[in-house]
This record gives sequence, structure tokens and C-alpha cells, in this order.
Amino acid sequence: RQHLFEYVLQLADTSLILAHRLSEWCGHGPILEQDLAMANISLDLLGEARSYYQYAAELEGRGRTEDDLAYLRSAVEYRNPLLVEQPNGDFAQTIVRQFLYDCFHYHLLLQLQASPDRHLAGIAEKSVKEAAYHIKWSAEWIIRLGDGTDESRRRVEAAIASLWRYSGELTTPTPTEQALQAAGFLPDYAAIQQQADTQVARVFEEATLTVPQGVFMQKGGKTGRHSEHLGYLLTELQYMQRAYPGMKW
Amino acid sequence: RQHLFEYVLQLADTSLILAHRLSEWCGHGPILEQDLAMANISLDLLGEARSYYQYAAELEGRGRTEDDLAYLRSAVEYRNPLLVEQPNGDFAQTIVRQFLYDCFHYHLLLQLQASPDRHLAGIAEKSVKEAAYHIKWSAEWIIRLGDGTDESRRRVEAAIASLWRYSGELTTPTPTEQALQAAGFLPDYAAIQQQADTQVARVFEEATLTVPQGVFMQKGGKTGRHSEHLGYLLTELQYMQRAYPGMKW
Amino acid sequence: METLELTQEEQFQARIDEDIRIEPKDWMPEAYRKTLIRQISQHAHSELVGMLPEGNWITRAPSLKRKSILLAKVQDEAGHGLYLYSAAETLGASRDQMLADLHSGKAKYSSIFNYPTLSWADMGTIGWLVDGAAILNQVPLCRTSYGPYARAMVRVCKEESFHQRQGFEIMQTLCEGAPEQKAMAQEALNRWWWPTLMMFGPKDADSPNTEQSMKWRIKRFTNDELRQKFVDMMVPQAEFLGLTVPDDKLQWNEAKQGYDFGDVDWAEFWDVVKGNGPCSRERLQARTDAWEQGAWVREAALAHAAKRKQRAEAA
Amino acid sequence: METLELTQEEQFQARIDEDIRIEPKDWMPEAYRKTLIRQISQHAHSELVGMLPEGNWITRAPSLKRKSILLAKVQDEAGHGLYLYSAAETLGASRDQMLADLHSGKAKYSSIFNYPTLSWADMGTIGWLVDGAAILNQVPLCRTSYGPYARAMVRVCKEESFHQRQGFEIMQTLCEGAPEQKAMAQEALNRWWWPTLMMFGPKDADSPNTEQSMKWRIKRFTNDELRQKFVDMMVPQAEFLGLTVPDDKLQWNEAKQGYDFGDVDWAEFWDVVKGNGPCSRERLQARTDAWEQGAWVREAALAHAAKRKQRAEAA
Repeated sequence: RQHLFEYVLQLADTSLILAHRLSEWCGHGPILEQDLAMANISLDLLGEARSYYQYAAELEGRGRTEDDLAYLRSAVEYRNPLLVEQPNGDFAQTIVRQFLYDCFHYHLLLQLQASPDRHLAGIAEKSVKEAAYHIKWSAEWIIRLGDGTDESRRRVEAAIASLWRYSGELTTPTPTEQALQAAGFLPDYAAIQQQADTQVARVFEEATLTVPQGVFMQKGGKTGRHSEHLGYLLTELQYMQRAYPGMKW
Repeated sequence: RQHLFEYVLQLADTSLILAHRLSEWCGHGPILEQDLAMANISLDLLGEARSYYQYAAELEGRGRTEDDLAYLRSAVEYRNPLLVEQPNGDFAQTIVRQFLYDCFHYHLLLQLQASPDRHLAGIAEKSVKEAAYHIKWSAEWIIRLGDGTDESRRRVEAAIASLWRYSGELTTPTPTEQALQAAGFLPDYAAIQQQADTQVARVFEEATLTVPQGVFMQKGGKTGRHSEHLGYLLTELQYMQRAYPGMKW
Repeated sequence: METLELTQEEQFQARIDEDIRIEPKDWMPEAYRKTLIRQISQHAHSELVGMLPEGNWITRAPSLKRKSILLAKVQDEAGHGLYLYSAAETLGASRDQMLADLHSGKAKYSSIFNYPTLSWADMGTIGWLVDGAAILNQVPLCRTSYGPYARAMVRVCKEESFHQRQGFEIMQTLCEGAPEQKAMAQEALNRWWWPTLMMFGPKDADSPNTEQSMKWRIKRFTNDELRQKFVDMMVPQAEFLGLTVPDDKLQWNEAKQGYDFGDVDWAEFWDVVKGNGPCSRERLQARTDAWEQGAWVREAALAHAAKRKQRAEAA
Repeated sequence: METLELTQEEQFQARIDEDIRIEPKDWMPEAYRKTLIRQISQHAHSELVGMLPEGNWITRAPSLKRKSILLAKVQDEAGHGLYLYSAAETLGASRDQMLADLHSGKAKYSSIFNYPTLSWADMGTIGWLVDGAAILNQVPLCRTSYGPYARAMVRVCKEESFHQRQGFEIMQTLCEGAPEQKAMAQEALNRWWWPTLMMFGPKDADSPNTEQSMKWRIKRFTNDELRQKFVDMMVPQAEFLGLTVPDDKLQWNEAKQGYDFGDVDWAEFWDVVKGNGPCSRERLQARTDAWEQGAWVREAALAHAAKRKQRAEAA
């Protein structure tokens, strides 16, 4: 149960941080339609995060609310992988971050639908439909940018070069995840990694992009060892709750 | 006394916010020696801010400390003029912001040394020596950038075009300042403005730059109507005090 | 016989007078078309620029629920922008040209968005007051003479009144909350009240286009009529919230069954219209930055579409 | 007779053996010069890059006093960088070339700065542990054989020990504070302990240059000696603070009058050395960004100086 709580919190943090990053684009997107699309994905992830936080609060059973969990934990207590906290950068960076995450997220949710934990399976069932849309969107953009102009290709390649090293953490289980896998609550990550890799390879091929090889993989976010970016994100995200403790909004 | 408190707080906020902006450069300056110079000026202003906050806390007499005043007031309670909260931008923006402020600050401090309020006069006496160094530094850079390369000239001109409109607020008295002027605690701003204008004109001439004419002047910061930049600055500045209320550091 | 035939223009006006909608393929006077393009694109630009002041608080919203509602709201504004650009396109304007006019400063947008959002309470105030004023301006446009515009406005107004309720609810939560929260709400009202009154435009006496626009039924009330309506509607709501409207001259006038109220600072109004609002420069900069930094993305999308088309044709 | 004359190299070594300082104008073996340039510039780069992890908390320091102290500290590091670049310049290296080597990844800097600072307690831990380790490495260098380097190190060490005390004081304040503060201190110690032990370099067996460097007196203790010294010094301080050193194998060894301790994760050590530290990329990027974005400023300063000179000559 402690493991499950920690894992659900990790899912919640992950969805929230990525939603937050996407929401930073709001009003500044390159095309009005894409502004809408990013807000949509952000809203989906925010909704998913809330479901997880609510469930985590319930599992913990200490009376904390979704907002307590999101707003009153410090950077080293956050459990999202490094990938999702990386800054937006240009649109190519945002797209690559999203696509790498979507490939993992979608296949994870597919599996989680069969989790013996019915609550978790229920959230996955709802979210997987949204994730299918997300991956469609980000894959299309990978293809457009890779097989677009010289500049878009250069930018998407630079984004891959800078973000690929965070993709390995997604399918590298932490002790918590290993315990849940052993107990049958979580699927084996090797299969998910393979599915994600296949999808990446297929989309990159259509985008005429090369899949990087032999990159040193960074990890740490899922055990609280984040990049310095997360702290700044949290100063904004948490400011109001920190400045006005205990108030209702 | 209430007016004096408010005014000293305004001085404190102004020094703190400008110090904070300069400190953002730390480790990222264009030349190591200038990294040091900006840190120096930031430290001077931080010291000045602390003196003012301590004095303001004393004037208020409600047991608040310098840190309470700096860390536990919201953006609309801050009283710094708009100029000093403007983002660093490139080095030219930082230099122009600094120079415009220094021209006012130095001449204000010269006058404040003669304030009938001995405490305020004392702070001014100490700070004016530092301000003399600041203005020397920023004026030299205005000249180097104006009379440097085509690019530096273009950048410094762009900075003047974007920041000049905030210079008028410095010498536009608020009701609080008017009350203090009437009571003889504060010098007349017309004289200070003239001195500052003369200095700007002299330095711009040497820099082969043109003094803008007829620019619409923005104001509001000194009465709490800030730009949207200040809020973000405060989320960082205040995060720790907000997140851990009442603790000692 | 000939004298009995109506000119095109008279026929057009007759349709309008009978409240028959003008559709894109119908004949219309050039001045009508131009006025509409200006008005609709201005409205579209306002939705676009209007995303910025509220967007400014998305990353700092005080709860997950509020964050979600606010993001959805700003997203709706982007959607309104899309409907309206499409409506203007039916009149022969191109979106790129309309945006170019926005970026060059030629086209205007609502001045209210040139004021900064400085506290969370501004999210409540904008929803409650600014959207409230927008609705008063816009509801009559659901019956405006030009079909595509009227239909776009029906969708816009439906969502706007939802937003307005959400804004009021934010204010209510603040006013029922801690003293700091109520003070935050009052401070926001103090800043937004007068700029909101300016949203209805200059006084009727200074609004020369009103008459023609009313004749064409692209405007159905005068600026001063709407301003009065707004004050009469909002004052009781402020009272309900326990907030004080920052106007010494505000007073119930039994005879006119409405409020008397102070005069807007018209100097400030014209300064902001001329581009000297507190955030005028930042707003336009944010939009042009987004546009310029997005240029390579739009080019890539076009280039890729062209490649696909070429391949499809070759196959 | 001739056989009794010492070669230049023998004379040089004899001076070193007598602890006579080598000065810039003295003859020195090329390998000595090169080793020193590498070592001093690496040290200078470490000061420069070392500004970044602490600089990361200047804008979020928890009190005005702490903000001031931290900014002054990071400023001191910039100053140390200046002394050290100057010392390296006396050996014929140019600052621009040294920086180019840093930016290209050719020159190294201390790996410890490739770890992120994630909480305020990291400011205490870096001062206490990292500066503590640096002092152990550097104090012997105050007596190093090369004069300008030794003199620079005297100034550096004086300031470093001041910083170290400030760091310890931050930790002490946290450990005497609220439970959250103490937890923050412990969490930071957990993250920094092992990377700090890595600061002394590979094990002696894996450090082939040590012997030559010790002969030249540009190094006076081996890596393992210093590491042992550090552990022996820090463990009691951690105990004093009430913090737990994150090492199961840590144990007092009465026989050697020192602590036995666990082995560093050398795989991690070499990964970080190879440029795969958690922040390696960000640190280098921050430096190259500052350098590239500052190019126009440096060019302007040069151009202006040239103009002035020309005018002075013309007058």
C-alpha cells in the first residue's frame, strides 16, 4: 500500500509537471490551432493528475487533499521523471519531449487498464483514450518537423540530441516500481520499452530522422534527484498556496 | 510618521528589487570583471535596502523585521517604481536601466544627506559614496556601448527606446512624497530631475546617443500598480519564507 | 416604372430593416463590408490578446481545480478567436493579413487587455466585470445583421456567460474567505472598475460611427446606454459580495431608476487607445514574439504538406 | 669539470627541493609549465563553473542577510577565477584560449559542480563539505613550487575558509531549527557526501600523474591521503550537527586512528568525468551562452577603446 501510494504519487507528479509545462505555452503558441491543442493536452494531463492525487490522498489516508499533495511538497519530494520537467525551449523541444513521453505513457496506460488495482485501472481506462490523441498529435508534428524545412529538421534534431538522454528513466524501474512489478500491480517495463521503441522508430523513419544510439541515460527524478529546473517551476506553481496557507480558493 | 514609513519602505523596495535583478546576472555576465561589478552594485543596493527596511520596521513599531517587510508583502503592496522591476534583457537593457536609475539615485542621495530625519540622512551619507561608483560604472558603459560597434549602438538605442518611458516616474511625486516634501523631509524633485537630465545629456552626448523627446511616461509602481514582471520576481524572492513560515535561516 | 425600382443599396437596407440576415454571397455595400471586417477582426484580436492577462496566472493558480478552469477558459478565448477570424474570412479578409495589421499596430483590440493582472483576484474580476461588460456588448450582436458574425457570437456568448459565472464565483470565494482574500478582491475591483467602464467606448457625443452602425444593425445600443446598463447590473452584485465600488459619485437615482455615477477619466482612455496603456507594449510584443518565433513551425507545416501532396500526385 | 655542472633541469629540481619558488622568468621544463597551466586553468574554470550551482539560489535565498552572504560568496569565486587566470597567464596561457578550451570541453573543471543544487540546504552543504574538501586540496598549494600560483592560493584559501565557516553555520542553523529544516539538511548531506569524496580524485593506484606532481611540489599529498583526512575531519562535525553520514561502512578504526569508510561509486565518478554528470550539459551550456551572448559587449569595449586611443593620438 505504501508502494502503491508512492507510485500513484509519481504518476500524479508526472502528469502535473508536464501539464504545467504545456500550460506555459498558453497564448504564445506558433499557430492558434496549436495553442488550442497544447491547452487540450495540458487539460487532459491535469485531469489525470487530479485523479491520481485524489487516489493517492485516499491511499495515504492521512487527510491530505489533492492540493496539499501538489502544492505543499518540495522539489526533492517530487517524483516525476526528469524528462517532463525540462523547459519548453522552442516548439521542437516541446514536441520531442511530448512525443517521447507519449510513447511511454500510452503503452503504460494500455497495460495499467489490466492492473489488479481497480481504481488505478479505471483512471488508466479513461486516460488512455486521451493519450491516444496526444501521441497522434505529437507524432504528426515529429513527422512535419523532421520532413519539413531544413530549419525545422535542424531544430528537431537538436531537440532529440538534448532530450533523448531522459527517455531511459521512464522504463528504468525504481525500487518502488520493482516492488509493484513483483506484486503484479505493474507491468514489466521491458515490454513497454519495446513497444515505445518500435513506435519511436516507425515515426522517426517517416520523419526521416535517426534514432540515437548508445546515449548515456540520465535518471534521478523518480527518486527525487531532479534537475535545477523543477525548483523554479515549483516556485510559481506553489506560490499562492505557500503565501496563503490553508485558505480556500 | 506614517508617510515617512511609507517612503522609507519605497526606498527599501526600490533598492531590493534592483539588487535582485542585478543578482540574476551572477555567473552569466559577458565579462568576468563585469560579473564582479554587477555583484558589487547588487551588494551595495542590498545593504542599502536592509538599512531602509530596518529603519522602516522601527518607524512602524509593530515588531515586523526587515525580512517580514521584504518577504511577506504581495506585489500590489510593493512600492518600487516600474523602472527597477523591468527584466534584465541583454546587457544594454541592464546598463540603461542602471544608468537611468543611478542618475536619479545619486542626486537624490546627495539631497537626502541634508534631510532633517537624521536616520535617513545617515543612510544616505553612506550610500551616496556607493552610488557615485555605480553611476561612474553605468555611465562608462553607456559611452562604450553608444560609441562602440554598430551592434552595441543598435542595442543600447533599443534599450533606451524601451526603458525611457519609466524614467519619469522617479521624479513624479506620489501623494506620500508630496506630503514629505511639504514637510521639508524630502527635497523638491524638480531640482533632482534637472540634475539627472543634465547628467544624462552629458553622458549621452559623449556616447553619441540622442536623448528621447516627448515620450509618454508610465507610472504606477510607487503606488502599487506594477508591471506583470514583479509578481514572478516575488515568487522566487519570497518562496522560502512563504514555504516555511516563521523559521530562522 | 423605373423610379419604383429600389437600388441595390436600398434593397440591402430593406433586408436589414426586416431583420433578414446578410450572408457572404449577398451583395453588400463596401462600407458595410469594411466596417464589419474592422469590427470582427478587432474582436478576434481582442480574444487573442485577451489570452495574455489571464494566461499570466495559469502557472500560479492557487488550486488544481482553479488551474484547470482558468486554462480551459483561456483556451475558450483562443477558440473564440478562431470562430471570429473565420467569420471575417467570409468577408474576404485573410487571417494572415488581419494578424499583420494587429502586429503592425494598425488594427486595434480592446483596451482593457492593456492593463496588467497583478493578483489572483484579477482572475475573478476579469471574469466578473470584464466578461460581464463583454457580454453586454456582445449579446445584441447575436442578432446582428451579418449571418456568420451573428452565429459566431451565439457560440461566443454562451461560453462567455459561463466564464462570467466562474469569475463571480472566484470573487465570492474570496469575499467569503480570509480577510487577506477579501482585501485582495477589493484591491482588484479598485483597479479594474474604471477601465471596465471604458470598455463601452467614448461617450455617445464622441462616437461618430454609432449612427451608421446602428442603421446597419451591427450595433444595437449606444455606448452610454450599455455603460448605464452595466453599472445598474454590477452595483448590486458588488453589494452582494460586500465590495465597495470605487466611485464617490455613485448614487441611486430613483427618477431614472438607475445609478448616477462618476465620469470616466477620458484622458486615460485616450492614452490607452493611443497605445500608451500600462501593458500595451508588452501585449503587442508577446504577440509578435509568438508570431515571429513560430514562423519556422508554420513554414515546416506548409513545406511538409507540399511534400505530401507532391508524393501523392507522383504515386 | 663538466660532469659536475648540473643540467638546467637538475638545477630546477634542486631549487624545488630546497623550497625556493619558481617565478615566471625562471627557466622551467616544458612539462612543468604545461602541467601547471592545465592545473591552474582547471582550477580557474572550477571557480567559474562553481558560481553556477550556488548562483542558482541567490534569487531564492531565505533572508536578506543570507542573500547578501551568498551573493558575496559567489562574487568571491569570480574573484578567485580572476586571480587564477592571471596566474596561468604568467605561464604564457591566454585567458581567451583557456576559456575556449573550457567551452569546447577540452579543459576540465571540478566534477562536483556537475551536481544540481535542489534545496537551500545545498548552500550549507556546499560551503561546509565542498569548500572543506577544496581547502584540504588547496592549503598545500599555498606552498606549491610556482610563485604566482602559491600567492594566488594564499588569497583563495583565506576566503575559502571563511566560506566554509559560513556553510557550516547555515547547516547549524538548519539543524537547530524546525524538523523540516533538519530534514532538509540531512537530505542535502545524503546527496552531497559521496560526490564530495570524489573531489579528491581517483584512488592513488589509478592516479598515474601523482608521482611527478609531488616531485615538482605542485601536489603535496596523494588523493587517498587527502580523502582520509577529509573523512576524519568531517565525521565529527556531522556528529556535532546531529546528522548521519550516509555510509554503512563508516567506522572508527582505533589502530589507524582514523575512520574506515565505504568505497566511492567509481563508475559514477568516471561517468561524471566523461561529461555525463547530472548537470554537465547545463553547466557548459550556461558558460558558453554567457560567453556567446556577451561577445558583442566585449567587441564594443574593444572598439571603443580603440576609438579613444586613436583620438588621443590624433590630438
